[in-house]
Amino acid sequence: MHRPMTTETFKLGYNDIHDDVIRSIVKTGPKYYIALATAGGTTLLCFFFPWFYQLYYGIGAAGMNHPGVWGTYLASFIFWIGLSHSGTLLSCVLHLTNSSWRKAMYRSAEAMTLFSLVVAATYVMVHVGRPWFIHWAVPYPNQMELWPNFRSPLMFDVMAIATYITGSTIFIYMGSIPDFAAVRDRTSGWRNTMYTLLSLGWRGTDKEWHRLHWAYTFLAVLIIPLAVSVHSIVSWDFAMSIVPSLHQTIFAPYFVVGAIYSGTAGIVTVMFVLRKSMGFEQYITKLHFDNLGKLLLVLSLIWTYINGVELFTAWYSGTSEEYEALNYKLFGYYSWLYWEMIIFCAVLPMLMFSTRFRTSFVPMLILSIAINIGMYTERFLIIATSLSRQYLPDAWGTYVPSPVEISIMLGSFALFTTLFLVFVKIFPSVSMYEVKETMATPKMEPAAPAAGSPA
Amino acid sequence: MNISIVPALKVLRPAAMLVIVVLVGLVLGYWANATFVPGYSPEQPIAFSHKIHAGDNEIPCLYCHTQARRSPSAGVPAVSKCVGCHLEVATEKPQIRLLMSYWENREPIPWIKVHDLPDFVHFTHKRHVLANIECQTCHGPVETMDRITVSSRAVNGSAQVGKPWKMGLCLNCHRENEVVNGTDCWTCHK
Amino acid sequence: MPNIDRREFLKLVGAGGVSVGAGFMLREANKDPREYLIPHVLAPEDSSSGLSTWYNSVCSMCPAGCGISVRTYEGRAKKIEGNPSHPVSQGRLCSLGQAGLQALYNPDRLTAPMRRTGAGDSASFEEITWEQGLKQVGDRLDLLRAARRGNRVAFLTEGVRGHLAQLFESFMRQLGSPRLLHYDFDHPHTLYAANQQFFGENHLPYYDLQNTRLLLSFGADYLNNWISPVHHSLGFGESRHGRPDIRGRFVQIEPRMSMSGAAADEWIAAKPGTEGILALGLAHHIVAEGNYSGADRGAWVTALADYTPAAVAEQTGVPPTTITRLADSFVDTAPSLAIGGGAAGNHSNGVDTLVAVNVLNYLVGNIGQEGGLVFNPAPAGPALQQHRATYSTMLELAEAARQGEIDVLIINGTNPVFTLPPTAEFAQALAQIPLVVSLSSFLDETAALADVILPSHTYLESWGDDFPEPGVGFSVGAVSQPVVSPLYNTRGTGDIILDLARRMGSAEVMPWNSMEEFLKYGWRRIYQRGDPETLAQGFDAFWTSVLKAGAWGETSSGNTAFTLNPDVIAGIGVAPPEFSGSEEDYPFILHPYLSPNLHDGRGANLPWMQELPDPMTSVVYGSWVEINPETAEQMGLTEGDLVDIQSPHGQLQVPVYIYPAIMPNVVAMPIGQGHREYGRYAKDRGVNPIEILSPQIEPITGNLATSATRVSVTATGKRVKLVKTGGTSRDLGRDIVQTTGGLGVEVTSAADNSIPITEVTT
Amino acid sequence: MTSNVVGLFHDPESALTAAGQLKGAGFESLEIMSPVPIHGVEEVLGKKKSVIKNFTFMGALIGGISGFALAAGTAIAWPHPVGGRPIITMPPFLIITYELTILFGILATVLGFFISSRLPAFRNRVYVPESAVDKFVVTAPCDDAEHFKRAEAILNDAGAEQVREIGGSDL
Amino acid sequence: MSLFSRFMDGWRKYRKPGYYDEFDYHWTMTIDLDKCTGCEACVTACQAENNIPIVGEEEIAKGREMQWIRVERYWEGEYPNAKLSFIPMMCQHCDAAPCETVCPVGATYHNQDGLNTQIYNRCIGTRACAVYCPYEVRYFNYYDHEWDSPLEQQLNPEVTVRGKGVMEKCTFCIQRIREAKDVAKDDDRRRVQDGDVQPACVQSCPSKALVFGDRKDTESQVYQSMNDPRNYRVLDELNTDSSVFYLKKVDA
Repeated sequence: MHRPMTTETFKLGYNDIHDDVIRSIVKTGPKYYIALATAGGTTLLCFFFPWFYQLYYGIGAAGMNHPGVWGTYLASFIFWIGLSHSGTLLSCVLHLTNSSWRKAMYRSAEAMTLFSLVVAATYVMVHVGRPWFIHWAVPYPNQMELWPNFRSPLMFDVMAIATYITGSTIFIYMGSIPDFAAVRDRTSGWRNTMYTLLSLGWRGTDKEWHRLHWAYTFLAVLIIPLAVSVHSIVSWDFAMSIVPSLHQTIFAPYFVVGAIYSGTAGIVTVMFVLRKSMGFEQYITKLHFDNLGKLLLVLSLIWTYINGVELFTAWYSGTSEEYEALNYKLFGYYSWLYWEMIIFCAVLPMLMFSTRFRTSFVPMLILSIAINIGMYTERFLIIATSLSRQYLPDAWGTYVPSPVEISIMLGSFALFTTLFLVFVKIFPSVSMYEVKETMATPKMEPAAPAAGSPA
Repeated sequence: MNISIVPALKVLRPAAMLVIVVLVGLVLGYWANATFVPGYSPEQPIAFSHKIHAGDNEIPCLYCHTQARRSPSAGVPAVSKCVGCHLEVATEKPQIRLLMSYWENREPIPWIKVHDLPDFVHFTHKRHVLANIECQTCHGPVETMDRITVSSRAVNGSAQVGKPWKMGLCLNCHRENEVVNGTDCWTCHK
Repeated sequence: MPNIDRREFLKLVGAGGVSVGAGFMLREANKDPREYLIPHVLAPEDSSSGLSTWYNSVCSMCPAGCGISVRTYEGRAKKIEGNPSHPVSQGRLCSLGQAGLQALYNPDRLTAPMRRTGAGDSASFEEITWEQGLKQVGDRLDLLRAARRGNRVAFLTEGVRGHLAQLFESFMRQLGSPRLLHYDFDHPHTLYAANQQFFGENHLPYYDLQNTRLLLSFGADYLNNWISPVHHSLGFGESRHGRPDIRGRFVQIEPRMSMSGAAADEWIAAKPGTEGILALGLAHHIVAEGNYSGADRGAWVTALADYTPAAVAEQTGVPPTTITRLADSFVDTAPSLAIGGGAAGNHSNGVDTLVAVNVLNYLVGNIGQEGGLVFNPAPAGPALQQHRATYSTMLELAEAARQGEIDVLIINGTNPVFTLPPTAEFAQALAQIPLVVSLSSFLDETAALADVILPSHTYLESWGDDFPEPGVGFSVGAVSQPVVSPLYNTRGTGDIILDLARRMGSAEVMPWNSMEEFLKYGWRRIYQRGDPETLAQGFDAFWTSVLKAGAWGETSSGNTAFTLNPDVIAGIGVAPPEFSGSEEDYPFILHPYLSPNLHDGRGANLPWMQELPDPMTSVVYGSWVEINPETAEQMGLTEGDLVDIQSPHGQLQVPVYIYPAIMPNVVAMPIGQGHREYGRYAKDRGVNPIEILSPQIEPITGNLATSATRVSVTATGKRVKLVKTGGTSRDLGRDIVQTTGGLGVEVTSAADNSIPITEVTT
Repeated sequence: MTSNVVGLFHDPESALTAAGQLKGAGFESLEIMSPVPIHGVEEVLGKKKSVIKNFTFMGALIGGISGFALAAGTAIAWPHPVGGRPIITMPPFLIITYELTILFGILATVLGFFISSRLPAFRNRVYVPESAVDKFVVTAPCDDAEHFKRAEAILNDAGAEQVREIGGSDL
Repeated sequence: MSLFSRFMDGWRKYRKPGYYDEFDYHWTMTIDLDKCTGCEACVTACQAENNIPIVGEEEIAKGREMQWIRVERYWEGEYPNAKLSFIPMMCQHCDAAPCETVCPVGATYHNQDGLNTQIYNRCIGTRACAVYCPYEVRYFNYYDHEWDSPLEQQLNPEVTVRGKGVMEKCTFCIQRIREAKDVAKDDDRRRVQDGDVQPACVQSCPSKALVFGDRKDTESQVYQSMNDPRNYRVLDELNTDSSVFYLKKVDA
């Protein structure tokens, strides 16, 4: 399909969108079930089974050790939190700036946020030694009269992520109400019941649209600073320690940029898959890839810059602690991962200077996956290299992930996929009403719809 | 055409009611067990009655639980201590005969622990006894019990039979009496 | 209220009922599991629930004889600490001593008497009763004794002191057998011989580290396992910072830095086996400089004429300036002390070397001085040095066994199959003996070859006593009492021997029913040495007080007026060491040393000791070979490379550890691992360097010169991960261990300090 | 009994025109149902004011106060000194405050949305399913048949594709 | 109202740092590096006293050793001038401890004896404290440790056996301090006197390199020792304000 890349030239009617989107929900082929079964089975086998083994045996099932008490679980946690910064944050920013190209993709981007957060929150449970007492990190009145320690960066995390999950859920739900109403009218049986309840009796009156618009805008205003705070706080889990190469002021912006970077790359991946699998070629176009590509490129440059600054300050400090940590990062046990990260996240994205690259679907998919591999590596290295080279050389050590950890890491992708597969069958994965908004409104003369938006 | 969510709610009603009934049932069952099943009050190998000994005969607690004054653990009297009296007293009662059979076989009596604190708690009887805290403050009206039932001290200071000790209850007493370092975790947790 | 039809209502009622039940059961399942309060039948006298009871006893984990206090709680031993009133340990205790608990509670202890069935590889042990076991052994002994062939019985024991030793001797005398051997791998035979030769004393003097200001240690790892490490550590600490404005200085001379070398202010690498030559070099300088003015100066000048600094430097590899500096400060810094032992005493010239060390003490007048070397009085208890078995004695025993001269061998505690090199063929000799009886508590390599095992108590369950050797300058003794009731169906060694004595018809001569009884009998003599006040209180009071205090001592002193036998002087001299194997084929000298944690291997079955990082390398659970960094670089070896260590008598494969403080032509290996038996923690772990030692003998004592083997090192190309707890043992300028030039400390002149120990030729 | 007149339009302009005319004709409580928000409704049906921003503001305010109270209050309830810091440590507590400000702001916004848009609908309301797809619908309650006729005429004039009568809603 | 007034009371009281002056005791240890021989008797003493598990060879190979007190070794120079220094390293009981702030559930905090506590039963195992600790003296229970029977009979009843998922570290032998306070109370003494209590490591140290006591008691041995001109604190530049003072090695 080669369409010129402007929104105005959608040659589709409202009906077509309706049909396409609702078909994607209601009509379910065997391919979907195979995919769901595969993802679900993999989740069970690679995520829950090793996790339950770990619950039974102890964190020792993972590879963590004495200096390296944190490992891939936390790296995955940051990764998923980072991935979550794609959707809602991007969606909010684009909503407030009225970017119309956002509209075809934001629903799935927000879903990505939500499910990334769910996976990240699950990782908290996987990470801690005694998840059965995790509720102690939640403030609630109890007979012990004990409360969490709100001075801990980890508590900031608990509060921020709880808020973020709540906010993202509400945001994606609010945006979907009109679409639920649309689906409601086309379905029957249990689906009708479900969508009736989900749409809350939405009718699309002028008043409802008005209220929705304002509520949505306020939410967007609230969520942008929230999202920035969430990843800053995640960075503070590290930066508030005094571990050489973790104790850095630049960490908060570094993490936020990294999060948006990997999140945007994640969107590209998801867009590609949705486009292919759900038949959304008309809605997700080269325009989207082009715009996302530009964004990715900018983020890549900022990320590279911050990385360079980090290296420079460590080198310039001249202290043995910082210097050894730097040396270890660049040339130590994990150095091949470091250089892999640099190639994937700083060098390869330079290809996006080319418009042709940005508008090619498959190369963009490959690059987006490479960027996320690189970004995962980045999170892993932040933890592994820093903890391996701390203040007392005689306590230095190396951490190597165990099969259980790697399995859980892979399984978390399956978990995410499973959740996403369920999502596409419940939520209209393209926002119908917003896509309709971008299209030419029907004109007085039914037979001759003209180009241009309504006055 | 009219629309509202009521029909959908109606469709869901049976399911919703089932969920509600199950949840209420679970809570009710849990609560009923906690409230009406008398607290942990197991049948002991010998039906030793604190009511007869401490209540009717007014034997002081520390006569048998001699350790309480000088050791973290109050201690259970050795079988020889029981026999010391019961060679003379009430020798014909069946429970005393049971006691004597333990004694003659030189076997200890496997008493079942009723007041049991977790292993991570350091509780010392000695300090509490020396602070002149009545045994009943923590163990309830033992002198009225034929069979020992777990009990604790409620927040209002009264004995609550059937409810085991909880950290909050210890803490409450420590706060009320302004115990030195009484709210330091390491005072009680080891 | 909406209508509910009957069916739905019933459904709801059913669901409600089930969930109430589920909730009820949930609460039920959440209740704590039942626990029991098991009272005593009879209230015990000396323990009360919830309170600890401490018992004083004596440590038997090594021959130092430290007094210990054991904390017991409800009948179980919980912790071993040093006994503060015991003059040897003074409340302190080393790791191995503290790990004695794990000997008591070792999961691999022998729990009942056993008899071997089958032969060869299919051999296994079956459990028997004590009566069966004792009868089998007792009958045989009775038969031999009746036939006046008691000399066909041999008794091999670890070095024991006190009344147990006396009991063994009486027992063997009843049999009429001279074959009573006290064998310990690490017994310092050469030190005894050297002291006998120089001082005419047959027991060791007291080395007063506490008051010394300069200690020269020739190879003796006094802080780790030389004679009495805990006591030496106490002295070391006191000497360093126990006196106002005086800080003791410590110099260590050895080819591979030991723990004592690390603690010392100066570590000097002399070529292996030349420590005695170095000592005589120092002596030469002292005499030559006129710092010795005794009447026999002339004789010394003659005797030491060959040991000029230049000549000594040539032989030892120590620069002449260092020699003269050391000699001068040894004279100037009185009181000073020179000690020798360890590897220095385990060369072909061991006795001469240690005599040479004594010469130093003699020349500067350290003998009998505070801060020097003080003679001990004769031990108050039985002292039976004459039964100390050297390597040669063991060879004789093995030979006798092969000749069929031994019918019964009783083995107590010692593990010669592990601690003798295979060239001694001791295991094969055991196979020739019709009845080998082991009294071991563990199935070690030797016990595994026994025909009957009569497992003895561990020292925490049995009666005994000890008179530390060397003493602390006055008479000390202590009684070892059981602190817990026996865990298993085992018996005290003394009780077993007494029982066997009865069975062979010696009840009249050895009438005691138990070791406790025998001990009391023996201690009655010590009681009679007491002052009138003690005597007035009676023996029982005395006995109780000894048990309570955990130590007994009296103000006595050894020989104070020492005069040197002039004949000795002429015999002074140290020959160059002899090594087995040619330098071409075997370019390295093997320096085996006792593992700081496992001692001679006896600690290998204690998990704490296995898991305790080696102090110098932090390696746990294994063996390694230490190689100089430069040598390793030349050979292309890094840590973890597996190398073959080949001696003329064997070969071992072991990973490399790059050790910064070892001479380039020396490789060092710890002794202690490489057990083939001895329980789950010890078995099949690491290698035993004793296995490749050449049978090189120190001629005067007949002891094995353990440091006299040459080896070659070849890389195998294989690598293993050396399991260790440490990371990078370099400070990297982070100033973690900070040093200061000295505070209240006498610093030798700057010029002295600046002299580097220049290249050591190899 | 009231009924509602419902006119279905193909395009928003016609619908808006019809709504304007109905309003001019004295019809009240007009509603325009559309598949997308349409521009220009306010010019026709009058300015809308939403109370959501008040909810958001109050929610954020309450969230901020309760966030700080939670952090400081629990610290005072059982003071546990950590790291040599004061028991009431401003910087971290302000972060908690910040997060709870946003959380409560979000929740209050949703509440405000529900209240101001009168959702969820617990009573029957007039609805035309086509409006969710591609039709623009104008509805007005009619008291009687005459009313309805008038409205029908106006709607038809404005170009309604279809005019329906829908039974009165409960509201 | 009372809740509010309680809040205001606390508000007035707790806004400033510096609660050190209010410590009942201020337990302190000094370690004379010039006396330390590296013999590791302290390590075994600690293992025995505090029920520290045996983890086994495989676990140590994975880097999961358990030693509340460990002896670190630092080489200096090359052969033949190589020198080796030992430094015992355990929880420094910092008065400004980085580990305390990070625990989300308050399982580690500073008590009024100047001790850095670790409440095992409150720990949820985030391991953040171990990351934040610059001395790396916090050890995590990666699984439930088992003692080969009958080794479990040796376990100290006064110390909890830590289960999986729990962080643990040196407590300055809190059980001994608790007992000493108990004894002091019995004797009608109001305070624990110098020498009444020694942690297992101090008790066992053969060269008496370790000294322990109450810093508030200016007569105490530890007070004298920590004011020795040789005193320094490891990583003092991090401002952890630790309670373990080292005495410099003398290079003479």
